[in-house]
Amino acid sequence: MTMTVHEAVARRRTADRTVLLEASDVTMRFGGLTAVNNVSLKVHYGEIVGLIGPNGAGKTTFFNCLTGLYKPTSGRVALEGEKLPPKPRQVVAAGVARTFQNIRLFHNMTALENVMVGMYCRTKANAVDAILRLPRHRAEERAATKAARKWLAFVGLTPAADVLSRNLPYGDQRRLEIARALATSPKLLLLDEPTAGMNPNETRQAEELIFRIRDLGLAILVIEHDMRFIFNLCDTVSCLVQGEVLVCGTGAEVQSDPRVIEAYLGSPQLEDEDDA
Amino acid sequence: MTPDLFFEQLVNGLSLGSLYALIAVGYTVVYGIVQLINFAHGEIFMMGAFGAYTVWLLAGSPTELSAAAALGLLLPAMILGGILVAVGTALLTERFAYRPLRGAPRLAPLISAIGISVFLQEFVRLFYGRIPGFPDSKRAIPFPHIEGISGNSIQLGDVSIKMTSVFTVAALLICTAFLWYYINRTKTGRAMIATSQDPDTARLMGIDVDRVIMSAFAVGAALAAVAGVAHGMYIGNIDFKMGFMAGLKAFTAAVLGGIGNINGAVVGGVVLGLVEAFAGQVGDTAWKDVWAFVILILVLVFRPQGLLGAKVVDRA
Amino acid sequence: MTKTAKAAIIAAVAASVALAGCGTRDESNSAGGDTVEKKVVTIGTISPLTGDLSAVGSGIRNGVDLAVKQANASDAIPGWEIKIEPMDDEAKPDTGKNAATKLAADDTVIAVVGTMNSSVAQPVAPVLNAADISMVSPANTSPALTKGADLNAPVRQNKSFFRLCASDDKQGPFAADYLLEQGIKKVATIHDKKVYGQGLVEEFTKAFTAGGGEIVAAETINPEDKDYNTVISKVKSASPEAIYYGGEYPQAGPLSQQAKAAGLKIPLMGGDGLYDAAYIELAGKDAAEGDLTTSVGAPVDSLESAKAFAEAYAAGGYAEGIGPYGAYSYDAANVIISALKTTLASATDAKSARAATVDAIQSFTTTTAATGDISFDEFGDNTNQVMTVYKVEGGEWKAAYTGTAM
Amino acid sequence: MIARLSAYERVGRFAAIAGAALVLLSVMLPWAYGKRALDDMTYFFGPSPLQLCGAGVAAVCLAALIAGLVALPGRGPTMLCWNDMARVGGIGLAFYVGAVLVAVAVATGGLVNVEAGGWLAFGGAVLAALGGLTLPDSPQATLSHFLTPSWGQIAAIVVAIASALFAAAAAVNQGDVEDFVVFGVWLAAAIFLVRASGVFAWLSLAAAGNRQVLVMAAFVAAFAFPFTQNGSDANMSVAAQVLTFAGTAIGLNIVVGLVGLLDLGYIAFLGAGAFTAAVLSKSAFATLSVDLPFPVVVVISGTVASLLGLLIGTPTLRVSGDYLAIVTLAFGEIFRITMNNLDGTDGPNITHGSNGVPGIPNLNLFGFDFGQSHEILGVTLTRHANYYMLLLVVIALIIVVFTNLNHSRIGRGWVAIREDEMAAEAMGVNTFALKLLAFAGGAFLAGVAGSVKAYTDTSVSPDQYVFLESAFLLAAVVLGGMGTVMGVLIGATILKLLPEKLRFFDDYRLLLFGALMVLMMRFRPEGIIADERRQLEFHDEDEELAEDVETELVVHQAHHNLEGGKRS
Repeated sequence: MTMTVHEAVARRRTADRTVLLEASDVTMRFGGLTAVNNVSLKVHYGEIVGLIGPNGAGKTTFFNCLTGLYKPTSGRVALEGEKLPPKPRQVVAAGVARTFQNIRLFHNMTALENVMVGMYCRTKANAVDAILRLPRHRAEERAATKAARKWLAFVGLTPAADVLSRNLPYGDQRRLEIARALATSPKLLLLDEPTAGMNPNETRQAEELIFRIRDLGLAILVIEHDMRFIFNLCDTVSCLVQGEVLVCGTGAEVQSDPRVIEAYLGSPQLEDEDDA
Repeated sequence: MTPDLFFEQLVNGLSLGSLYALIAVGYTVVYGIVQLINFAHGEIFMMGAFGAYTVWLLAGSPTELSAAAALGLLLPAMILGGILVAVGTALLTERFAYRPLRGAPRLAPLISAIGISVFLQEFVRLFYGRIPGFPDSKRAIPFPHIEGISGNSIQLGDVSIKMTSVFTVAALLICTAFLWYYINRTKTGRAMIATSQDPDTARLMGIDVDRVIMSAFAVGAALAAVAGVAHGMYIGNIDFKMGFMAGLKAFTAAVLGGIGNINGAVVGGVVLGLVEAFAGQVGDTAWKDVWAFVILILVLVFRPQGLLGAKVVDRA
Repeated sequence: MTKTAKAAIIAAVAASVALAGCGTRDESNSAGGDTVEKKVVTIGTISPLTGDLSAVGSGIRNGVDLAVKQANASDAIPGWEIKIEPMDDEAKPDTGKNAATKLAADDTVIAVVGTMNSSVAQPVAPVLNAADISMVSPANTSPALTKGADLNAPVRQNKSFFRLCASDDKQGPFAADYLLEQGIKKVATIHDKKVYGQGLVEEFTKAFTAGGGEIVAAETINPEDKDYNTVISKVKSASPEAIYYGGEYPQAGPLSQQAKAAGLKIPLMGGDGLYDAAYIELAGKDAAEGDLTTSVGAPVDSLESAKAFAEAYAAGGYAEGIGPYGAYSYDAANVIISALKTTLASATDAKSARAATVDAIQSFTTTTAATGDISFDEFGDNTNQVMTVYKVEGGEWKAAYTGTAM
Repeated sequence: MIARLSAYERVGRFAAIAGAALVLLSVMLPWAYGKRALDDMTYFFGPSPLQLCGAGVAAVCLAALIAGLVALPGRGPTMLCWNDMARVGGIGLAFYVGAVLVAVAVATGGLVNVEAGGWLAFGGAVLAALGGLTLPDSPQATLSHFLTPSWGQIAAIVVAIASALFAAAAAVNQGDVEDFVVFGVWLAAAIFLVRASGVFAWLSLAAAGNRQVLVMAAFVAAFAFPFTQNGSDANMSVAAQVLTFAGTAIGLNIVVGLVGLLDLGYIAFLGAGAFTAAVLSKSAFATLSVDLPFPVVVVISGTVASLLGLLIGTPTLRVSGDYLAIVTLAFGEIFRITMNNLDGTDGPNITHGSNGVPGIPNLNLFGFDFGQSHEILGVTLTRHANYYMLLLVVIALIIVVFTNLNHSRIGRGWVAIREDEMAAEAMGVNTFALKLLAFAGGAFLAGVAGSVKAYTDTSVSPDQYVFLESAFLLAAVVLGGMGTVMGVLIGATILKLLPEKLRFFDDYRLLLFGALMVLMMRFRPEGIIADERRQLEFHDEDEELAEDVETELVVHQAHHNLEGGKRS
């Protein structure tokens, strides 16, 4: 756990502009509907990339393509140059973790347990170890508990460790989801609307948290509607409209692009399909 | 296999399949709307058969009716009585066992359904025969002889087709036609379709979802009752546990055709009946039921949406 | 919470007031000592009293009950009162074994009548044997129960196990001979894959083919199924002259009905599991006409004892019918009671007489039982080889032929 | 209601004191006319055991009433909830004496046979109950605040377990239905009384702090149980069946309780184990008779069952949960039909078809013949007692497997799957492998139980493994509490013991069973002993409960850490 973080930090210093994730020509069709059309995107080490677009633009669908929840109709997604495996859990193991737009915590588990589930793919103890309480199980349990507490501390939830996640306030649930994702030791973190439903104060805290995560050496890809948030935060921003990349550039470039403004203000009402 | 034998087994398969299909519709309609496997539906079928039998008893156990009177008065009355009992039972179970569990984990209504299934069987076994003048319900009860159908057959060359088979298949055809009309041409039917596609939106659009669910249970139960009467005449007897195996097979049929899809249930039922008949003819009859279940498992693995493919969306 | 508690208390009070109104004084411990306290000996029964075979199982209990009542009324064993302890086995081996263990633990129990299913008898018999309790079976037909796994090298399995009904290796061949004698050479067999039915058909097949007949179709049904048309069509295409069915009447009746409806108008023959009025009811009078069954002993109406039993049973006011095994059960109880007459005469308690009773039953013989002669061979099987073929005539079982099995 | 009556609290309290005293007095008088009723309550100054039971409750009730008098709020000891004790005790007493009177009436043919003593007791009990209802609620018992020395906690646990053993032995030994029911009512009254006192809360804290002691004590008690039976094979036979059933149900609990998959054909795995052991045994009917040591047979049986689990699980665990229920049901049927068909005519002869494999010889381990009675410490241990001991070892292993898996990364993965399968997968949990592990692991445990069952029963036949048995297993899990060991043990005991003891409602057993399943799902879906998380899932909207559960979890967690600290 700590190893990966240090490694990543070191890598960020030496090879700053190396590509971590590369999606090329990703297309996703549902029957006759093309939700994502030829989207290409690059995320570099230590970079925060924003993904914006009106409702129904295909942002979440694109996320699902990246994390293995959907199998893209065509196109290629590669992490550190290697093609991402097809199943969500393999994607997690390869180093891509995510949060959900509509929070999907394990509600009847405590915050600590939630984070420990995130640790699942980084632990190895099998059924025999667990049944016989062999050293491997014990060592892993101890290490996992410690690491989980560390991540809770990182997102500022130490006092809530033994609180059932369903009892946490909304903002804390969002942060817990991030802690859970971080516990999988990712290289890239995908955040799906991390500030949805938050008040300005909470949003500021979230912003600060994301910077701290970046400082750990992780790259972050974030979907957001809050423009101020995204332009404060992101190194580069892509704007997705009707499944296609409209603009890609720095915050300032995207912000001033007339097509983006038109897409947001002038676009007809499209169905919200972000809750796949 | 001689052509005659083939034809005879075809008729056997179609008759049995029609019974399955009539019951399967109940599983499919309810599942389509509330995503609940109404495990007790087999017992609704049984209640329907007993309801019809009760009408015959209350009519004074007539045995010497003319064919016209039997077909024109007795049989419709029996079917109506069966439907009344079956629909009543189904609505009661829905109201008191399933409705309070809406929104509970899916395990809860399923376990509840098993409980209802056992309860209804035992209820009939223990108490039906205690009513003065009613036969002992702990064992099979011979179903009344309906003049004009029972015991008659049509001769086609060397092959004789029992009128009870004809009745069973005809019952399926008529019921399917009615059902089609009900679902596609009535307001309640359209509300059912809407609810099955998106219950929350349906509710917002002013559809009384409770009522729609009740209609689904009622429609399924009515068809099961018709199946109960057909079963009584085709098989010759009814008993308290007739619903268990029939229910299981009918569920298999519903899955086979694509659960949630009404046409699928009909097709699945007929296919399953034919499979059983020909598996029994070609192979060892001892393994007949195994084939039916193996097919169920194969379908689930390779084509979980069933033969006619209702889309099973994981709403998670 | 407290409201419910109060309501419950009020209800309890009300109920007790209501109950107090009726009832009779218990006289059993009246101060006077004018009657000598009788010693108690118990005969247990193990049969299905619940579940779908309860109709038949209750007949077994009632047969024993009748015999015990008669014995007590005539003071058959001076100084002893016979009690009956009916146990339910739900037709399940587990429950049957529990019942047996329970009976074995009761020191007053000396013998048991049961079980109905051979699969239940298999675990029950060793338990009773270990406790020296005699078990006289009215209904178990599996040859393995007395002779073990290999019929060619028979070994007695349990010293205390006796049976009155004919085992499959007697009934099957008797039926085969009868059919051959009637000139029937082509038979289709069907059975329900249960111990009784399958055993019967196997023994029938051996004898029938040995006698020059041909089995043109051998099929099975699933007793859970209701629709036998597939099997019937299949059998029909082999054009047999008769069907031999191994199984019990709940399936046999509908099978006969469906066969006749499908145009297969040939007689259906079976073992004593069919010998019940309910068979005719289920098949329908017309369909059942001409169907056959075998049963041990001379026909009921030819034996005075059998007639007397039937009358006594009818007068006994039992809710359930006599069933196929009621008469055997009655006889089984009487065999036990006869043995007890000698073994209990000198005994101080029932438990000490258990072993002697086993021996007494082994050497017991009678010619006046409800089912005719009874005596036991070295395996515990009834040596009475008289069997009767019954035929449905005019909606009733009528004796068609009586003979001695090989 | 109570609040209004509280003005008359003193009157009520003294009435209750008088009532309880009346009950105490009445046991010196005969309660029944006729020796046949219950355990002979016909003597003057010679109370029968059941009368003494009543007197015991009355005495505690009286003590609580008097203690409550001197311990009014604000002054005096408030260690226990005196008023609650008195109230619950009085109501319990009324129910108990009422049950005794009804039982007397049933046994002797009418309430005329109740003697003055009985009526006096009933009057006293009702007075005590009514008086008790006027008392105000007690303040929280302060017992939990006392730091008891650890030897005190351990002693308390031992006493509690010993009483449980004594109660179980006494209940099993009640021969007649009336005795059993009356004793059951008394037991319920006693348990409620103790619960009202607040001792349970303290005891559960003590138990959480001394889990090893608790577990050890429970197993010692379980091993001691046959010694209370003094050679009665019948009770031990039932006890052995309860254990087999419970062991299988715990295996099912992994699948249903932990992972949330509904398996309706689970009995097939028990059957697979039993058939494997039977076919390999030295029975004359065994088809593959080989001379293997028993532990090897056990492992083979478990393996065969788990292979079947893999066979059925691999294709079907990918489909949604509802389908799984039906597929497993179908699989159960396939198993039964197949066992019937492997008889030499419709398939190879392996199982002798419906005859099954009878005559399985008794086990002989290290020279210990399981078929014989043995004299140990002056008590005869019968054949079934021997198998009971063996089954205890097996069930201990099953419980260890269950709890250790539950408290591991695998257990967390299972809970995560149950909570939100898609999220679990997206967090890197290998959901399919974990579901398969649960399925095959549960099957393995059932197979192990089955192999011992084959030897205990001496015969194995297909008709023992029907759907209804699967339903009963499921009922044991649901009734007891999904996801818990204790609950399933209780559920299995209730489902197996009650029918054996209450033969008179035999015919209504299934009817009640069906109704019970429906009512449980409606009113207490989490079962008698609730797993904290499960309880929440079934009561999604209950926020107060959520807080409570959390507190409990914190206590457990604290204890876990403590334990971990000690170990490391």
